[in-house]
Amino acid sequence: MTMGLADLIGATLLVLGCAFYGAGTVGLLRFPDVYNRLHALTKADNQGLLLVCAGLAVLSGSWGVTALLAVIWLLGLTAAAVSAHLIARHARHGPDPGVSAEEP
Amino acid sequence: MTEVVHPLPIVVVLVSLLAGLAIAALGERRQRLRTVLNLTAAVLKLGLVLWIALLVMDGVVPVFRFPLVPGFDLLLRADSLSILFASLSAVLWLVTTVYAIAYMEHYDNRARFFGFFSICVTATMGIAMAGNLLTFFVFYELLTLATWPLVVHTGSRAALRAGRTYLRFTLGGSALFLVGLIWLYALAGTQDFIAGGSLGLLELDAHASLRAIFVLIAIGMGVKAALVPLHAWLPTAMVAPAPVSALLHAVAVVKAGAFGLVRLVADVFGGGLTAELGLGLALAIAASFTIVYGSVLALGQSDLKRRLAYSTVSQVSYIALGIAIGGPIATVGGMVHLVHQGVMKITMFFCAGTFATLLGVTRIDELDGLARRLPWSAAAFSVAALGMIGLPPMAGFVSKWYLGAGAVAVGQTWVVAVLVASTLLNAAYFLPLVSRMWLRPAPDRWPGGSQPSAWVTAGMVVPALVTAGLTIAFGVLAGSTLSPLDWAIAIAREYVP
Amino acid sequence: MTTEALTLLVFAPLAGALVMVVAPRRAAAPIAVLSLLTLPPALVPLTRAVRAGELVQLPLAGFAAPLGIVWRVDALAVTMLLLSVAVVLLVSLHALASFPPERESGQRFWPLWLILVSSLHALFLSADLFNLYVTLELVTLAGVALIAVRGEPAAMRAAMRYLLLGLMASLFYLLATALLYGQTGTLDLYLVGERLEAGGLTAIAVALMATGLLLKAAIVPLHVWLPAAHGKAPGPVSAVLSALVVKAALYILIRLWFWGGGGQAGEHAALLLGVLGALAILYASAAAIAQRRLKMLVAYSTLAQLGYVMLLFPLASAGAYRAVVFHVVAHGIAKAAMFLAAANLLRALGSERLQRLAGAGSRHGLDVLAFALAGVSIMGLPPSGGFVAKWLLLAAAWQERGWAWVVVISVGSLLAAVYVFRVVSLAFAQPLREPERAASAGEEQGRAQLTSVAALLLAALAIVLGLASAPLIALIDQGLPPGMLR
Amino acid sequence: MTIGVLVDVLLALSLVGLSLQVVTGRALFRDLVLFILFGLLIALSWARLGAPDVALAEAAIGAGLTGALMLMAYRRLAAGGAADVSPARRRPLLALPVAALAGILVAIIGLSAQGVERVPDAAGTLVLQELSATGLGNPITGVLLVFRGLDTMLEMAVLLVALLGAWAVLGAAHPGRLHQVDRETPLVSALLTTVAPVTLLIATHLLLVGTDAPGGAFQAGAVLTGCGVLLVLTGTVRPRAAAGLLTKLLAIAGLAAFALIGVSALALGRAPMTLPGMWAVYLIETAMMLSIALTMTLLFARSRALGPEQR
Amino acid sequence: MTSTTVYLLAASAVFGIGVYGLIVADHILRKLLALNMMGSAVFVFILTVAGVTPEGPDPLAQALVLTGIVIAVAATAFALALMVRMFQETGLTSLQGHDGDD
Repeated sequence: MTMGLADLIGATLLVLGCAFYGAGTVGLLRFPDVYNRLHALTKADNQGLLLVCAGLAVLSGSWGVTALLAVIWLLGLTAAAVSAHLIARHARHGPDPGVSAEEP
Repeated sequence: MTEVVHPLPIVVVLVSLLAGLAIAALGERRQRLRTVLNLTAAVLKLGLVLWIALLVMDGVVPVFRFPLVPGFDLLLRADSLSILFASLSAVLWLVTTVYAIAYMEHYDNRARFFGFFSICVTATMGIAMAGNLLTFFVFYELLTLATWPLVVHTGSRAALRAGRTYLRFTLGGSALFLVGLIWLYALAGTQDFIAGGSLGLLELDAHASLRAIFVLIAIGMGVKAALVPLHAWLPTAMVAPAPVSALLHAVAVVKAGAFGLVRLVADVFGGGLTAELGLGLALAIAASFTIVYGSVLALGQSDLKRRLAYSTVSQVSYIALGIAIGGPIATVGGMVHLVHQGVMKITMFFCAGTFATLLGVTRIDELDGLARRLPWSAAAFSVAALGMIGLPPMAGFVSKWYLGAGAVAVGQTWVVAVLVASTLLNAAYFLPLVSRMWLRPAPDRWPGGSQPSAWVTAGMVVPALVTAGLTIAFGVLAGSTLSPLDWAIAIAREYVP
Repeated sequence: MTTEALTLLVFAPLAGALVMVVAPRRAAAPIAVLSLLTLPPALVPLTRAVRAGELVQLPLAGFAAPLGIVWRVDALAVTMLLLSVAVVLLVSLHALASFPPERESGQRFWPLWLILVSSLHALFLSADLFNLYVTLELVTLAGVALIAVRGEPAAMRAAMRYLLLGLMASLFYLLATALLYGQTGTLDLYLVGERLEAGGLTAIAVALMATGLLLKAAIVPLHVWLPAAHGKAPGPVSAVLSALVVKAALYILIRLWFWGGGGQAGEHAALLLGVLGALAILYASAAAIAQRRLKMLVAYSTLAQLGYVMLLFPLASAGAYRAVVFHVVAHGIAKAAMFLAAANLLRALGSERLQRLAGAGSRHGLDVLAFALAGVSIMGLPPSGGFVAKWLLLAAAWQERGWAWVVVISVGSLLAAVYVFRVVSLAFAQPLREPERAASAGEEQGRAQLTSVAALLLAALAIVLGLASAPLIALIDQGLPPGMLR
Repeated sequence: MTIGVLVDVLLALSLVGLSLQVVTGRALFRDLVLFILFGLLIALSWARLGAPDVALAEAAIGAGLTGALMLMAYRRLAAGGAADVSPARRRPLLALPVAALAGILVAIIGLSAQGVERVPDAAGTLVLQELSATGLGNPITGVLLVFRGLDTMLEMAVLLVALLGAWAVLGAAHPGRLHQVDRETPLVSALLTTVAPVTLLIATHLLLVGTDAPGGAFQAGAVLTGCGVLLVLTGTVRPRAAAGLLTKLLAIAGLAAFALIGVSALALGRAPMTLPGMWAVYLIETAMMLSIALTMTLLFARSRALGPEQR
Repeated sequence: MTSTTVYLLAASAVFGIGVYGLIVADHILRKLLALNMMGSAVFVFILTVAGVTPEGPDPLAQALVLTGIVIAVAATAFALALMVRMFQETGLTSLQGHDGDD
């Protein structure tokens, strides 16, 4: 099981990333209300995503893949941020104002 | 008898079919045009049939073949036997058309009536000229389809019930007929009619299946020939207008069944094979039973048309009896009765229709003194009634005579007893009618009836007189050439050399 | 020449549909008529080639069987195409009146209708298992859309049930296709037939595919969706559904069974299919008699008539094959006529309850006549196409000593007579005294006339088929399944 | 039992567990979410089975698109007051044995099918050998566009029929204002400005790379639909009552392009459905991508057409 | 116990569960869920049964699955549109209403 230095770093990064995902999930299950859960999810999972992308980038060893992974990370961030924000607004202000049910 | 491929048979069949379709398409309004079309078609058909008769007389058999199903062609073959039935149908169709135009004056849906009326005759022509059992079956079913609308024409509840019973019997019979046909086809392959029986040539040993086939097909024919257990539809179909019961029960339906039996025995199985299988005797017994049973039931009827219906049930079985006994003389008797009974029975139905329309007379006890009011119709009715009983000058006597002589010649003496018994029964249920009409005083007021114009009355009385005249002519001029008897003898000579 | 004909058959209606979606409304009617009128000339070279005994093959995109999809036209395919073109043209005549192309209802109806026609032709031409799946799926989806095209609640519920069961059936079919591909390495029906050996796996694959196809063809235990779907659909749609779409599934089953090696599933499987057919004939005919609504009665009649096709499997003789294919054609034409006539009567009388039919004979003579003539063929009485089919089937059953089948066929046609005459006798009965609806405006009158003429033409064709049966039988005999001697 | 197989077993078990949850669930919305999760896991299993193309398609279409459509349909039902009744157990007795039978049957078939050794000249291997003739690198795109072009064309016809059917069933009901996401926050417009162009970029990338590597018209179309759904949900585009010419042209673009090129092959004397060159492949792929995207977006928005938001 | 067998067994189980769901579910949306899951199961089945070529799973099978997925989503989309309209017209989301006698 000879593991080069890069493989070693990559593997540790992956494991760390998964640990953060684990933490996020535990937070989701344990926290009492919506806001805490959102908090846990966005924070932990995004951090986990970063570590996993970094690990993969190291393992792949090619700049092309790293660039792609960076794009994936950015998109992941935006998606997580916006959806968390909208869920929070929804939780605070109730159903979306100004939206009428579709007339049959 | 040289067979010649000739378009004439199909033309004869198509004439009335096209006329029927044209009449139906004309719709209710153009009444005059419809009458013209009706009559020209009837006259044209009579001319064509006579033309074929001439051809057949000098030995030419026009044939029209048409591939229908692999291994079985639609074959129209006008041999002498088919001319006998075709000429009867053509003549009586013309007469009935005249009668119907007058009779149907106040009925509605006449376009539809006359449309199916012509298609009905098309089917009869097809049956007459069918060259093999499949063609016979095709037109036989077309006859059912064409006559059903006529039976339910009025659309009343009783008419529909009559239609339903009619269908139950005919379609049931046709299912058995088809199975028998398939079995015969599987056993003996394609079978065109051959005088003297096509099966005889094949020396088939499967007697059991041959018997079963005969029974199946005979049931199919028997339904329309009103053999006893299968006759129940006939009396109920009396609900139909008079021309329908006249055409159906004198010419088209009932005769088709009887004609089918003749074809089955004479042209498919052949006299010899039928006797050998013991089927001839069985059919004879069934026919005799029908003759007697029909007459007994006729006695009990109080309604005039129902009595005539039961009389038809018994009379038609004479034809079956003639062919079942076998032997030349009896065959002649059977075949000639086909024509004679047609002419006589149609006269009686015409008169019954006239009595009902003009005077509202439908029951037998209302017939008293009718002769004073409608002398001509009463006379025609009486002539036909006496003919049915079998008194000498009329045609009835000729056919009964030949039947009796044929039975004696073949040694089936018990048949003579049946004939005598039936004659007595005929007298028992017909003579009171005649005596009521002529001898009893007329009631002061007739039960009803409308006072139609002179034309309409003439249109109803004259056809009855014509057919009554024929009844006498066929009896008196039996010996001359061109009479039905002479024609029947010529046919018999072909079948039993 | 045949390549252009094949392309025209599938792509002309498809092009018509596409152009009609984008074209302005005024141009809709000419496009529809034009794209349909190209179909008959396309069939002429194909029929001539097949009659000359030649097997027309067209590897699409130039790639031969195991790799690409091959269009193959033998006698069976040409017969189905002839039936399809005949029924589609005449039913389209009715559709021109009931769904005028320039109106909103026509705009919705016609593109779907033309795609349905195109996909049916693609189905009859194809001999590739997965391509058959795609075409069958397209036919089903177009059919469902057409059932619900008028948006009536009952029709939509029937369409939904048909869609759900259709999708499930396709999945069973796909499972079987996967298995056959796994075993034989090819999707081409003929190659599968050659490479497939009898075995447990083959039997199961055939069973799965048969289940899917029987569900799509609504053979009795799996027929739940058909009566409502065909009964509630608009006139022309139910006509094509009963005449062609339901037959497409059975066509594939016959192809699989006789060409694709399905027959190796064994005698018992064939017998089971036959018994299902007999069950269909008896049960559905009885159910049809009990119906109180006209179009439901006709729909159940379809179920019954499909049963006859299933008798081919236990009999499996040249005679039985000829009889069943002829029956498919005869029933297709007669049933289309019957549904059109029923639709006309329904529109004219305002309600499809049978009692309202009383006395319809006098006022709606044409439609009653069309219904009656079609009924004659459904009952199998001469001189109709139905009779010739019944004769051939009885003769074949007798040849194979299948006494039970003979009884079933006879009883089936008697039951058919009961429900046909039940309707026709109502039309002859005296009308119930209730006000006749005001005669509609001239233009509507013209349309109503056209619909009745369309129904009558189809009915007349069913009768003529009975007389002119010889050429069609000769054509069918040209392409008997392999290993089935004359 | 290598790690890989262990992962597969875990994945397979979760698949079965999830589908059980979906079928026996009480609340419909919860089952919908689980179904989307099931779709994602299926995409994962495709990846594990070594079929990247299918994994992409499953993720984009199977899980994403179907999930979105179902959620929107659920929303329309809920808006209409459909009671979120738990599934009434009508015929559990009959269904259980049938389901068990179906499952076991399929398992037996599958396992026994494994036993059958692969036929040497199976069509699949032929595809690889003949691939060079098509000038395409990705065998799957080769099969879809060249070897079995008819399937793909008819598949586009299925899509068109779905759209036409939905339009027919849409009826005259005026498409009301859609359920839109709350627009007050700047974040949504920020999302729009970043994500919309990126999806366009990714879609074109997938389309072009499809000829030689995993990707292709379907995956690109699905990603584009994602962008369409985003525009619909944020209200940037509003449903229109009548479909304009452009909408109709785009709706039939995929099918029309393939059919036209397929038939024009006849003029060149070749068999129909022969693609004359690489330009034809790209033209058809783009047309199909646009058709899929527009059709799916219209089906999602349940309207005849979509137009820019009028102030 | 190669990985394809694992997925094959999972697919079979999901197929069975799908059939159960389709029959038992009353709500049309639930039936569609079950149908889609059955579809995915069948697609997995197609790929696993089709066997493997040196360069990975059989490309033809993958193409079939791709086509199948797109058809499944088209059919589902249309079914959803039909369901919503049916709901708007009749307020029903199930097929159980007795048809034919209304």
